Amino acid sequence: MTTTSAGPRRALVVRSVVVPVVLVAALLLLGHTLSITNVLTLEEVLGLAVFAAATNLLLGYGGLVSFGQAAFYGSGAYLVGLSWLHHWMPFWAAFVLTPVAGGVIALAMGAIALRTRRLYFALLTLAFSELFFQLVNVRYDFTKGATGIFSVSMIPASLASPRTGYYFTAGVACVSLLILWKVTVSPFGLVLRATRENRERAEALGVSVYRHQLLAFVISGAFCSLAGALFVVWGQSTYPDLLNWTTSGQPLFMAVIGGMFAFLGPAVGALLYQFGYQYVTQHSHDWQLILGAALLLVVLFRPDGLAGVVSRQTWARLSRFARRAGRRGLPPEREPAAMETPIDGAGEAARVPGSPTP
Amino acid sequence: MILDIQDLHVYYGESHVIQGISLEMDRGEAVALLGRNGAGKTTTMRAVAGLTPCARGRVRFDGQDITRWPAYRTARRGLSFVPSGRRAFDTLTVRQNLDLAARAWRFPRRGWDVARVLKVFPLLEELSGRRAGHLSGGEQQMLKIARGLLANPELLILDEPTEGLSPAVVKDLGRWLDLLRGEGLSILVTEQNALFALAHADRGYVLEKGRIRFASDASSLRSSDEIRSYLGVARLA
Amino acid sequence: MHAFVVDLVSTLSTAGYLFIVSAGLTLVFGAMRVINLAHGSFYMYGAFLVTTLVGASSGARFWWAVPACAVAIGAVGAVVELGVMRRLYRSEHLTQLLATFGLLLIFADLALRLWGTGARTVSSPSPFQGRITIAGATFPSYDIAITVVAVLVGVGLWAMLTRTVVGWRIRAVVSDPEALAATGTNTHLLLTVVFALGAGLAGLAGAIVAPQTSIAPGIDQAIIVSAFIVTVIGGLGSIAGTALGAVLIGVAQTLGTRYAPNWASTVIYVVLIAVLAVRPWGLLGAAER
Amino acid sequence: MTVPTLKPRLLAATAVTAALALAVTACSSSAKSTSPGTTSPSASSGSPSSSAPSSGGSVTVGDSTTLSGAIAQLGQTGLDGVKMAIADLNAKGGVLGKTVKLVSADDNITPATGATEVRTMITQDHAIAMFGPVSSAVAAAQEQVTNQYSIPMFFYTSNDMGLMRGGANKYAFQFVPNTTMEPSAVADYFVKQAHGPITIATFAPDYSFGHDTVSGFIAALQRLHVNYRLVAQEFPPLSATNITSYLTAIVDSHPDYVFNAQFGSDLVNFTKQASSFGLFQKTKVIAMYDYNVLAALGSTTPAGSIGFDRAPFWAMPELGNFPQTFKAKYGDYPSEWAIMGYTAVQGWAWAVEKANSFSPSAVASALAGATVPTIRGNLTIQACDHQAEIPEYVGTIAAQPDPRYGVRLWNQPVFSAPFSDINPPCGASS
Repeated sequence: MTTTSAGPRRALVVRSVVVPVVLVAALLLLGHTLSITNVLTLEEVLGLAVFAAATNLLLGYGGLVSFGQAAFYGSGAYLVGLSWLHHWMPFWAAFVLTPVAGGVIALAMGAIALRTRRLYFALLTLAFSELFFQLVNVRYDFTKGATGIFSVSMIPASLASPRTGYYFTAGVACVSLLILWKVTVSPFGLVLRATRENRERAEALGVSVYRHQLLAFVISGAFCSLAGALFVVWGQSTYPDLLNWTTSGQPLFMAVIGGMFAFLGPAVGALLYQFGYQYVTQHSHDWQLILGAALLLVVLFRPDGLAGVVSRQTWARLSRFARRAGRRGLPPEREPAAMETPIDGAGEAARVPGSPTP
Repeated sequence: MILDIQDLHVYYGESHVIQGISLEMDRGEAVALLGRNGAGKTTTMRAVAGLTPCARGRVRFDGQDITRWPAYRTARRGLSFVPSGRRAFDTLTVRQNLDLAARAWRFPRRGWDVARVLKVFPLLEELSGRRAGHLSGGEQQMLKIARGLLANPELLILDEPTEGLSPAVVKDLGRWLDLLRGEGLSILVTEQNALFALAHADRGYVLEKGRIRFASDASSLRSSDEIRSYLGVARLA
Repeated sequence: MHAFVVDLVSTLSTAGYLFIVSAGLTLVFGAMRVINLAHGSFYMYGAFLVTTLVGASSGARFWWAVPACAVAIGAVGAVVELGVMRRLYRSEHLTQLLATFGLLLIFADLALRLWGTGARTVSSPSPFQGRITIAGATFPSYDIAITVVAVLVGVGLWAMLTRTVVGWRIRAVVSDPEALAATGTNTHLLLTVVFALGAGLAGLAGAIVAPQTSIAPGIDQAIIVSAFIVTVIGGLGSIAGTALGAVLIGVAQTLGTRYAPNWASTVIYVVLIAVLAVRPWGLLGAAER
Repeated sequence: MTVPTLKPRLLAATAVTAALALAVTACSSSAKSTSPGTTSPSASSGSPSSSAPSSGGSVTVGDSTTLSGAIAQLGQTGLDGVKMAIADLNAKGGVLGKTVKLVSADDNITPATGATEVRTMITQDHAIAMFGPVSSAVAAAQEQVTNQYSIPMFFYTSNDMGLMRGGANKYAFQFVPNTTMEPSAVADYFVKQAHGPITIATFAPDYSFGHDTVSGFIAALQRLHVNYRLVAQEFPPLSATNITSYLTAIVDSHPDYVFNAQFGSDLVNFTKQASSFGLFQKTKVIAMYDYNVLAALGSTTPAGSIGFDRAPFWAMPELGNFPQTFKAKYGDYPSEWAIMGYTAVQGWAWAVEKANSFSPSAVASALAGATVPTIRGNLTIQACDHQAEIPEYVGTIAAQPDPRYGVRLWNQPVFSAPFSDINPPCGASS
């Protein structure tokens, strides 16, 4: 393989300049032209987009299915909420602290959870977030229990105005997405991807998979926590449901719907999921039937998500580029380069009836 | 003719792995399928056994078109595929592995039952209570072949049987193969170890990038310098 | 002595209840590596169906209604396997999880149409309507029925997996489905049977537990989390592990309620985290490659 | 591999994203008339509320409540009550000559969902009044929204004191006895039944409603100088299916009475399991044994235990043939939630007529302190906290099915605690 790196480099320019500029312009335009209701929904979507993209750092890039992302999301929201309730600190201080808190929680949680693999990892992270969920529920005097904390004065008056809140959220979301994207294309991100594609080989080359995964977990936790704080900006409330397993499932759905192998896939998924969910719940009492059927159809017929349609080949190209640029001498992938299964390595896939053993 | 493959094509996703392979073998023959790693040997055999779908082409077994048959049907029909690697049912005991295979289907009786298999492989008798996951590579290979025989096949397909085995066990393996040939069983072996395969086969095919590069009888393949250098076996000889 | 008997009986009946519910889940996971969120739906349908079959009548009808529920829900499971799960064996766990979540939503909605929003009940069958007193502790005699059924289910599954060819095949399909197909086993049919069996066990669980509880929408989601905790603690795919997990959670819940009532609901998660931190594959689970 | 194909693909991906965003948002915004550029919701809310009455002879009200999951029955029957009230209004020519339309949605017991639904109903469907949800968390989130848009909000199921305690919320009204009133009423009835020193255990779902109701009950016992001793207090999780260990703790403490703040399916579950433990032989349970729970329990209903209910139709002769009409329409007798939902709609409609305007502000002003004629008689809405002065009903469960309804209900006479007895002085928070 002796292709010049000019191609990928130009691709990088496209990705790091053109895409963000187009997106920011679109967001500004939308914030200006949309009705208040839709601005507010878009604000919610942007928070969820950060949540989903941060989760996808683990899912799509690290091959780690964490079912405990709600622990960070909810912690971020509760940090802001409890700061207000108990007069710990002003909103801005709490807001800035949320990623730190999320990172610290992720460090503790990841240190234990990353000792396990695949499904057990998913279930152990789930157990952690359910523990948080129960703790918030039973400490009624401290957290207001299952009712949650609701007050418009939880956030500064300036942010309570929908458009200001939207622009603020859009700004935070764009910066967060940019940072997350930088992480994914950094040497760290490339090694992370290598650990997803072949853990054993990465380990054989002296990469500490555990440390890389832990760092990814911490980064993901920090941004999920920030997304939780953005939820408070949107909803002026925090309640235990934000820590429940269904909340952990949301960013995973979004990533799958939008496509976990494209950086912006989860964000697109957040947009589609949230608008779809709202539309369906508002227009039909049978929303469960409709949503369930839609989910099933996506999973059966578009398993790599909607963004996958556009970007699967792009992804393959980027992977090849990543291999050349980042792995410095890792042996070439065996053909065929089948879509990797994020939870299972290829080894597990091979044990499923009728699947290829390359 | 026991096996007749015509213009077989197989894809993995978008990559065209097998690009038109034709292969014929007669009843009672032992045929070796050779080639480097990734040449498509295993894929061809998997496609024949029904484990991988064929995109195009036709596979006939004993005059019957089995191209689209699922693996269990080809197995019941008498085509026994012994996969490569450590593929015993590791949570079951050796005996359970054998009983499972013996009772999987009411196979036409062609003379193989557990007692006879244990007579051929007496070591398995000793190991019968052991969990298959705890067996050595050679023992697992023996177990897999025994399992394959219990399907009472007319054609036994062995995928990379020598992979990971010590030279002593490889020698045993050769003995078993000759024994089975003596029984009149048709055997198709894929191998990277060309010398081993050709030593126990009547004919051989050499695959390269999903196509058949050479086909000839075993002795002439063995002696051909071109083949030897192509397969990189000169050093071994 | 009295307190001990009370705790023991409470632990046993809780464990029995949890085991029956979780057995099918772990069986399905063991054979097909699928985490089935719709397992709770099968449980709920079993419970609703038994209320329909038994109705207001008391007692005797229950005993033929229970197997009928198990068979009916097993059939539903077979349809689900053929229609949905079969297409997903090559997908990753997350995709399967999403599919079963979609099924859970669909089943929940259909249940609202079929059985309405209200709570339903069914009375205990005739020989188990009363109470039993041991060492001064009184407890429902139906607890005995639950415990007996739990033991029967456990022993039955264990015997099937270790003593029958079908059981060996189910274990073999875990190790190597292709090699199993190469021995002439119809693995597709086998997986349909296993999934139907898992669903049937969930339906049986719902039916057998029904006299002890109220049956209302939402029990599908309420049960699934407990069932997961139990199976994960024991090690996914291990019947004995599930039994152990059920007992452990029974103990944790009983002692938690007695000594730290405010924290009882958190105790089980602490147990789960502690177990997985020490044994990442559950107590009796096989280490995954 | 080559750049020229890569670039358009990426741009295409971006464009698809942006286009999707625009399309989806444009799609869902097509129905609205609010002018873009308004910066605060309260500024925009004036227009829908004042413009709506003039649009085609109808006005819209909304009800976002729980229609799926464990508490769906409360939400569904309540919604049926609201629907029937609206149908009855329209049958009589509507309100101020306008037909009333109802938009409803399932909140999925999620505050964010409930809040978004209410916002959409207000801004897109131009709902000019909202009727409340089941869960207090959803209620709190929805109240924030209706408050922002200055739209009257009527709670008829969720009865959290916290909703009203904030005070000064001009637009929130409560047509259900709150978490102080309810246990006070029970204590008033209970004090007449219980003689001598008694032991009590409490059993309640582990969240604010459960804790508030239990502490309200204990506070009322102290106020009434009951000679009691607390022997056990259990707070199982809401919707817990397996409560064996909590239950054995209660059974083991041998209380004379168990005060239980569970409701709906949880209470059915408790009663089934408790009776199989023989709890009802020596212990009386005090709980929200309303019509739906009693109907679900059937023959296992514990006779002699004490039930409380916010609106038991069989003990409210003032309802006339409303229960029968309701049953004819919705298949079953009205739950307490249905009656309260019906009443809440009547309250709103009365205030509109009184104010001769649909304006939320005028409606809210007209209602505060007013006395409203409803199917359950005249109800006064307290000016200070907008609590409807409705009584709470308490009774002892009968041993025989009621001949009229075929369900074991309460013995006559049913005790009805007057509002004045059970409500703390206005403005006092508990």
